[in-house]
Amino acid sequence: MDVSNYVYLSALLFTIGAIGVVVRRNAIVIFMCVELMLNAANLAFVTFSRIHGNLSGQVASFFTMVVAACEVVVGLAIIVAIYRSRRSASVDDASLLKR
Amino acid sequence: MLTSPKLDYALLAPILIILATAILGVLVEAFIKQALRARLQLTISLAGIVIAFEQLYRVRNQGSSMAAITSVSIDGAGIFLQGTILVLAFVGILLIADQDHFAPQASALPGSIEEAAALESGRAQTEVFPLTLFAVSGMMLFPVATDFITLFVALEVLSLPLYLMAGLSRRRRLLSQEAALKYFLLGAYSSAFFLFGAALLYGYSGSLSLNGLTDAIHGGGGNDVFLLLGIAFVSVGLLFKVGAVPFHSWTPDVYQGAPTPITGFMAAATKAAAFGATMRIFYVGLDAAQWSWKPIISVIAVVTMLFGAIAAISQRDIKRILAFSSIAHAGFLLTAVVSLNQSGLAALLFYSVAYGLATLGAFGVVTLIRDSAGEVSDINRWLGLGKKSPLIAATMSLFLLSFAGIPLTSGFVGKFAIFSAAYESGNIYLVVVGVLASAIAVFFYLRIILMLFFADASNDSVSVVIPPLLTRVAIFLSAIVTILLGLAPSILFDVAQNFAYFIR
Amino acid sequence: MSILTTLQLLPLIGAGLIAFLPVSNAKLVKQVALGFAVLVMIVSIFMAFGFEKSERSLQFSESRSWISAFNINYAVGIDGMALVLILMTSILVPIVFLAGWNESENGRWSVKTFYILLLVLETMMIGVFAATDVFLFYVIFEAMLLPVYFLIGGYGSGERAAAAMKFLLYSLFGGLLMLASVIGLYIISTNQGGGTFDITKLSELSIDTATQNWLFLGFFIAFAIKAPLWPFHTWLPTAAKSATAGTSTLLLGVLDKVGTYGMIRFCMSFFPEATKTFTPAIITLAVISILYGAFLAIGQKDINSLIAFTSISHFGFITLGIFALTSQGLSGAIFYMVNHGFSTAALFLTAGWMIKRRGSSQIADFGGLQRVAPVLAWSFFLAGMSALALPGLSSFVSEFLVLVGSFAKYPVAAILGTTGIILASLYVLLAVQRALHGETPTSAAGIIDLNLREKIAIGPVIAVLVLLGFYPKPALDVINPTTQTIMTHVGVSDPIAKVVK
Amino acid sequence: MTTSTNLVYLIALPLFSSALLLLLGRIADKWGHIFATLISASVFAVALIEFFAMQGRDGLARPATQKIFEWISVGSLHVDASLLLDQLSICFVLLISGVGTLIHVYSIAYMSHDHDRRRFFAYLNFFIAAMLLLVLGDSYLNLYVGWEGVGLASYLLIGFWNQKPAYATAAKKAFVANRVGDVGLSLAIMIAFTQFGTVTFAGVKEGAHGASAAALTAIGAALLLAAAGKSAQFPLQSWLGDAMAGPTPVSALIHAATMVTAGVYLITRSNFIFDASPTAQLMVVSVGAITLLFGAVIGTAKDDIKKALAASTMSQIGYMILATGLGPVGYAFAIMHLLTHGFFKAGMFLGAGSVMHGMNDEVNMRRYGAIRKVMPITAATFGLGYLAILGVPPFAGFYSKDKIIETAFNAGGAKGILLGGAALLGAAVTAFYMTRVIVLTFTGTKRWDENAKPHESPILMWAPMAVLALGSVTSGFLLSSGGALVNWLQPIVNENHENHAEEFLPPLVVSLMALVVIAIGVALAVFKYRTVPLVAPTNVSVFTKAARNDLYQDSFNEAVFMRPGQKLTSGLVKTDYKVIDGLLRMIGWIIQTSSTAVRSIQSGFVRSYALIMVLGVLALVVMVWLVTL
Repeated sequence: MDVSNYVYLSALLFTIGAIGVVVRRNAIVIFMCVELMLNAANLAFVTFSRIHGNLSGQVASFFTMVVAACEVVVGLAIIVAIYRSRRSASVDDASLLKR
Repeated sequence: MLTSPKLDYALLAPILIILATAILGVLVEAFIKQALRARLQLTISLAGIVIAFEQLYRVRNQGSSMAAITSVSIDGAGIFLQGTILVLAFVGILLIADQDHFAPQASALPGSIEEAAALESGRAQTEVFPLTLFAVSGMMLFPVATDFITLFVALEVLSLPLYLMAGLSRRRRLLSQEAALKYFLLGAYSSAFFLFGAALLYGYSGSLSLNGLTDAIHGGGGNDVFLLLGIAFVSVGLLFKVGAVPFHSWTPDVYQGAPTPITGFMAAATKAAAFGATMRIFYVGLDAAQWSWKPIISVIAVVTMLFGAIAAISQRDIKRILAFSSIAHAGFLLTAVVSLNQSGLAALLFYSVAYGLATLGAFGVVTLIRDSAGEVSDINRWLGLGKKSPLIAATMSLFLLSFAGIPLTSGFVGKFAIFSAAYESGNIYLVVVGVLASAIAVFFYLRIILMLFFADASNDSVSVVIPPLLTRVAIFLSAIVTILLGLAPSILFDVAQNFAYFIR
Repeated sequence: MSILTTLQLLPLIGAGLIAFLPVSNAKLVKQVALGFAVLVMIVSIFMAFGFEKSERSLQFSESRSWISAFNINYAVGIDGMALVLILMTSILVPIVFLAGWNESENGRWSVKTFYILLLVLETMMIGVFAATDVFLFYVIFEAMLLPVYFLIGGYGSGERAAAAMKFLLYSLFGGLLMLASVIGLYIISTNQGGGTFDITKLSELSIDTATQNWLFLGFFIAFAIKAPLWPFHTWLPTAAKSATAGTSTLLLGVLDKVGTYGMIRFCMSFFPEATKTFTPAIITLAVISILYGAFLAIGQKDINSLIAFTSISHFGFITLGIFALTSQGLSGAIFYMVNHGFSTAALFLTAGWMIKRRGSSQIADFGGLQRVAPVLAWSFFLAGMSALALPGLSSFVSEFLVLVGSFAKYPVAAILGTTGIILASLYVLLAVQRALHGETPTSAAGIIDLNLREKIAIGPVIAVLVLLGFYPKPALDVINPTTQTIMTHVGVSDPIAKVVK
Repeated sequence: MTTSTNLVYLIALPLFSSALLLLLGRIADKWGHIFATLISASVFAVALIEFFAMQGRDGLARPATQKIFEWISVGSLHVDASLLLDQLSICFVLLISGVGTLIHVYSIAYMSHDHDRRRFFAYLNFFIAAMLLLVLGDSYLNLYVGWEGVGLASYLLIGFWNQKPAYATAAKKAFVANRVGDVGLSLAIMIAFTQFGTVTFAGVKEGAHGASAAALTAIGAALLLAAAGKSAQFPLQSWLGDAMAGPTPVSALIHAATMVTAGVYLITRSNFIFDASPTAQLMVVSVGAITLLFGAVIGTAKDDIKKALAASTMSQIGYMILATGLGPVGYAFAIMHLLTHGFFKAGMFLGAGSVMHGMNDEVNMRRYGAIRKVMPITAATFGLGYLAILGVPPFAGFYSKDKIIETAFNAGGAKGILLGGAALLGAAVTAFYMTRVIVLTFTGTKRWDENAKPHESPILMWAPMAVLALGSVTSGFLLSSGGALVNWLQPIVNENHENHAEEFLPPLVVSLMALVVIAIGVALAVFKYRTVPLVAPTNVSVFTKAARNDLYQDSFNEAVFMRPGQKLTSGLVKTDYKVIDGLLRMIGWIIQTSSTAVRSIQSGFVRSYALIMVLGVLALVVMVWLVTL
């Protein structure tokens, strides 16, 4: 199979993630969409690593996973905190700061 | 035979010291008893910063060297920016030291019994100090990182603590949490773009390092689509951090919602770090492809300058005004980026110090103006403060004048340096737009001064609290530097010029 | 250390000293301020005696590195033009102090602040004329707006905050345009072997035509706003209406001169070609200013805005003289700047006393003042005569020189400008008639005449107007070499009389 | 050319005495008038000394100069404060200081009841100084200083009683009208400097030979405008009547004898310009002819004695201007008429003042009548002036006015007939209106109020009148016997000894014609004013109405200049606020509005922020794509 298809796939995943962030209301889902985008990047890294025949891309994907994990920690902490005080995980409810 | 990688610990030491101090802070938080914590945390943090700065000073002449197997390049600009970040962090921590701004227990439900109890018993948590230091370490790494992995990691290390810190405000908890949420979601979103862009650039060049990227561009042969999309996506991440239009939307909301000392620290230090990284990526990594990104960044610079200046005019909240002002300043700094010359770099270095300190000072003043419910950031209620406390009003005016770029303040010299760099590079239209944007911006800065001094005090309880010693020191330092750099900019500018170089 | 630096330091030292005086002792503050102002005046007169008028180059020069990265220096030095303007400044400041002895007392802030602001302003006013480094000039040019801003906003009357804001925004806008040009000049000098801000070196650059035009405009618009020239004038009447008499005097008498000074010092020296290109347009603006200012002055009901509009008309004359580019026009314009300073001082100070006594600035609220307060009335009348350039007063000499100088090259402009003297007689005499003549309304009957302090303040102003009217030679002798230098630099010479004897 | 060291005193003495009196204030109230009068007398003495000294010199050595100091020196423009006393200026100096001293004396009594007498004398001395500078300046610029100086003096003196709004307005009107003329003088100076590179009389004279006709005509026209302003000539005549608001001695000195004749001096002084430009001369004679009739016509309808005399002054100066336009032969006659007029008109004004003094400041002649009985000396001196102005031989006017009429006829062709005819007609109308004044004031039946107690004026007042009357009687004869004045002035105004070759009519015939028309005028007036109603009749012809309204000169000025000017002013005031300032406010509004618009983008919804970012990314991608094209 042509390796470039993986690139297309990663682009597709990334796009889905990017659109998801815009269209979904639930903070957790939005956050998962972001994770999807990160994973799309990972896929791209790995694919390119394969194309170029060096390992940098694969290393990068490991780093990304670790960072994504950290992000989860921080993100969930924030989302949970706001859920506790608002009893809602909808990002549209948190819109006091404006104009 | 495998050899261990040569890491050059001496060069990395400033970052490592900050990281170590941060970890020490976590330990302190865990093991030291409540009553001592705040004071100890503060001492440790400041000491860490001082030691890091001392180490940085020691290696200042060892610029032009790569560390950590070429992942980090300690060159002039890098050292200068690290120094800048340390100084800003130092002043920022002086502001943060006033624990009155922070929720005693950030995890507690706003308005809950636990919160009240924590407040009453003085069992306040002081995690803000280690968080700050983690962020500082990320900020220090960001502008010296030379490959995309390091860049991404640094970006996240600097961002994640900030997301949390934005939610720590003691008063108006909901707003603070909302700010944290917005900052986090959008920040993560932009990091994803950055990462995907990095992946595309890797796809283009087959190397994660900036040097490899340059070589690939010079060599040609790669897929230009990857290059161009990569540039665009990486830019998104960077432009988000610096707060450039159209990736600025988070700025006013987060600035407003976050605890004021954090806003000050974030506005000052993040800008320095992010612009440092931006400069490095564009100068070192993408210089050869400047035909592709220069026009785009120029357009963004123009839009950002004008947008920031115009949008600020109808704002009534001082923190939002300063947020839009920071957007306009991001536009000015982008002008320095597209100059693509050494003067531009020197100007940027100088500007980040001047602007950073003035910003910290300004937010420091904002923390002092309060009523019974906490800070008053609605400037309509600032009317006539000049009568009540002339000194504070005058100091605030000084910072505002510096933002406005009035001569004899540091802001003017910075602006002058940036505009001359832009002019030198032939981007005269950027100078003209910059000048026009400054003219518009002057209006809202002056209006605040006008409200402070020329309007009669409205009959309400707004007053200036007597500043805690450290806040006073922070504001005083910022003010002194703002004036000093206005009167005798050479003391810093010569340094900035000497340090204004990147190595490849 | 150059005497020029001393001159700039003295008011600063004064301001510093006042900062340590007790707020409650207003009298002491005023005395110290006046003392320093007088000292500055004496030193500047002393300097004038040491000035070598035959020497064409800059005198009392001093240069110290300031911002080495950009080769920016603290560089000062004066030629004849700068000398007369500095003299004017240093003489006017103590007079303003004396004349407005009590005007600081109803302000938003203390008397102390008032005098600190004024002394700082004096330092800058001297510095702006002494600077021979464009960057230094620019810095002072912009920074000196702030004391005025606070003086208007803090001690003025009426819509003072709005007036101060309008003044500052307008001026800053012009200043920013100039900043772009200043930077442009610097970069060009960098490209031509060594970046510099030195006026002399910058005037030797060779700049291509298009660039010259743009840079010229940047400078010129800034100066046209400052001066102010139609249609950039609308800030002036508002400011003059709100500011105290002393502030207005310094604002119109000295600060606005920086505009016309800059046109000569910078626009002409740096961009001789562009100067020639834009001359017709500028002459047109100047003539419009002359007539427009005069007409609007006729239509004013407020005495301060009337004076402001007369000044717009006069700045039209000055600009006309400058851009006529003849030795008479240029010398006349420079001399005009000095005379206008004193003349406006006389107008604003006397008007200020009238307003303070009557509690209104509407001309209609006065009447028959000549019967009630003859000395005050006479002072105002003479000031008015100076405004309409009555021969025997110094403004006549300069107005005549401007007109005769511009006629040779721009006869239509000169003729139109000459009709301005009719309008001048109207605006002055209408005000004189309404305020000084006629029956004294009961409300104005209680106006008391000038006291000794006020007489001492206005005396020297009128004396200068009369003396320089009869014997302008000392001033002209100093000004003429500057004029010649500039004309040589721009590359123009006087038109030769058609009939040679 | 002789250098003198005394000339400066002529100006310095009155100038400093004036300044002294003004500065000292009330301290000088007691002796100020005496001091001022003595100064004036001493100026006259200096003038006499200089006059005799000049007579003692011959030919080219007669003019004397004195350089006081270097005044203005810029580029090629050099103007010294220097004075020139030549045959022409000495006439004026003597007239000014002589009549001036007499009027000082008169005023001591006339103003004795005025609280501000000292100030009045200070102004008078200031006037003397300025007027002397006007005639003594050796360049147009020096002249200009005096020119505006007398304007200021005139303004101050007309408005001496400026607490009356009408008087203050009259003063202002005079100054503004004069300024219109001053524009002319300024222009003349500018053209002269551009053309000749100098503004001294000598320099301009030298240059005039080689100058283009256009330039000379332009200078001439500009000078004429100046003269018209100062000398109340058409079309700038309207201020003179109102100027009668000033105290009567002022009217006599400034608005009859001296200042208003400055225009004649200016044109005579600039003879080298006008002689070289026939077009300019034509303008001059036209203005003169029109004004002499204009003034005369107005004079016929005025009931205010001073205004009647003012109209007469205007008309008589019209004669002088006419004469100056007639070429080299005319100047001397113009000056002669100027001098004789100075005597008889000043005398008559002082007479009028004397009448007013006795009549509680009543000026309406319809309320006079038969005053000769109570004020015989006044009546006598006034009568002598009357005879002089009519031109009855051998009184002064006969010698001067007849010569002008004669020269006008000699101008040749249709021009000569027109001008001569106008001058002749003017003489007839003059006779009519002057007779009217005499009849209404001094003869007929008394019509004054019971509470007015007319009485003869004190000696301080009548003595000057007597002296002037003596002048009215003798000056004409003295000045013309043996062509005294003509010869005296010849080196200045008629270097080439030009004379009209052919005489249109023999002098005798002209004189007879003049006498005939004068007789007709007198007879008409005597007939018409047998009875005088107390209130002016209203059912009069349009011509009378027009004359009463000064031939609608004020209405014209109001309609053409004043009201449009006021409209323009108020229009501009509005424009300034609405358009120019409005434009700025609009910029502010635009920024403010766009700022508000931008605010709405900041909706507070994190997803919309994300959407903006996505759009931004798309924009970036599009731009990248565009860049690569």
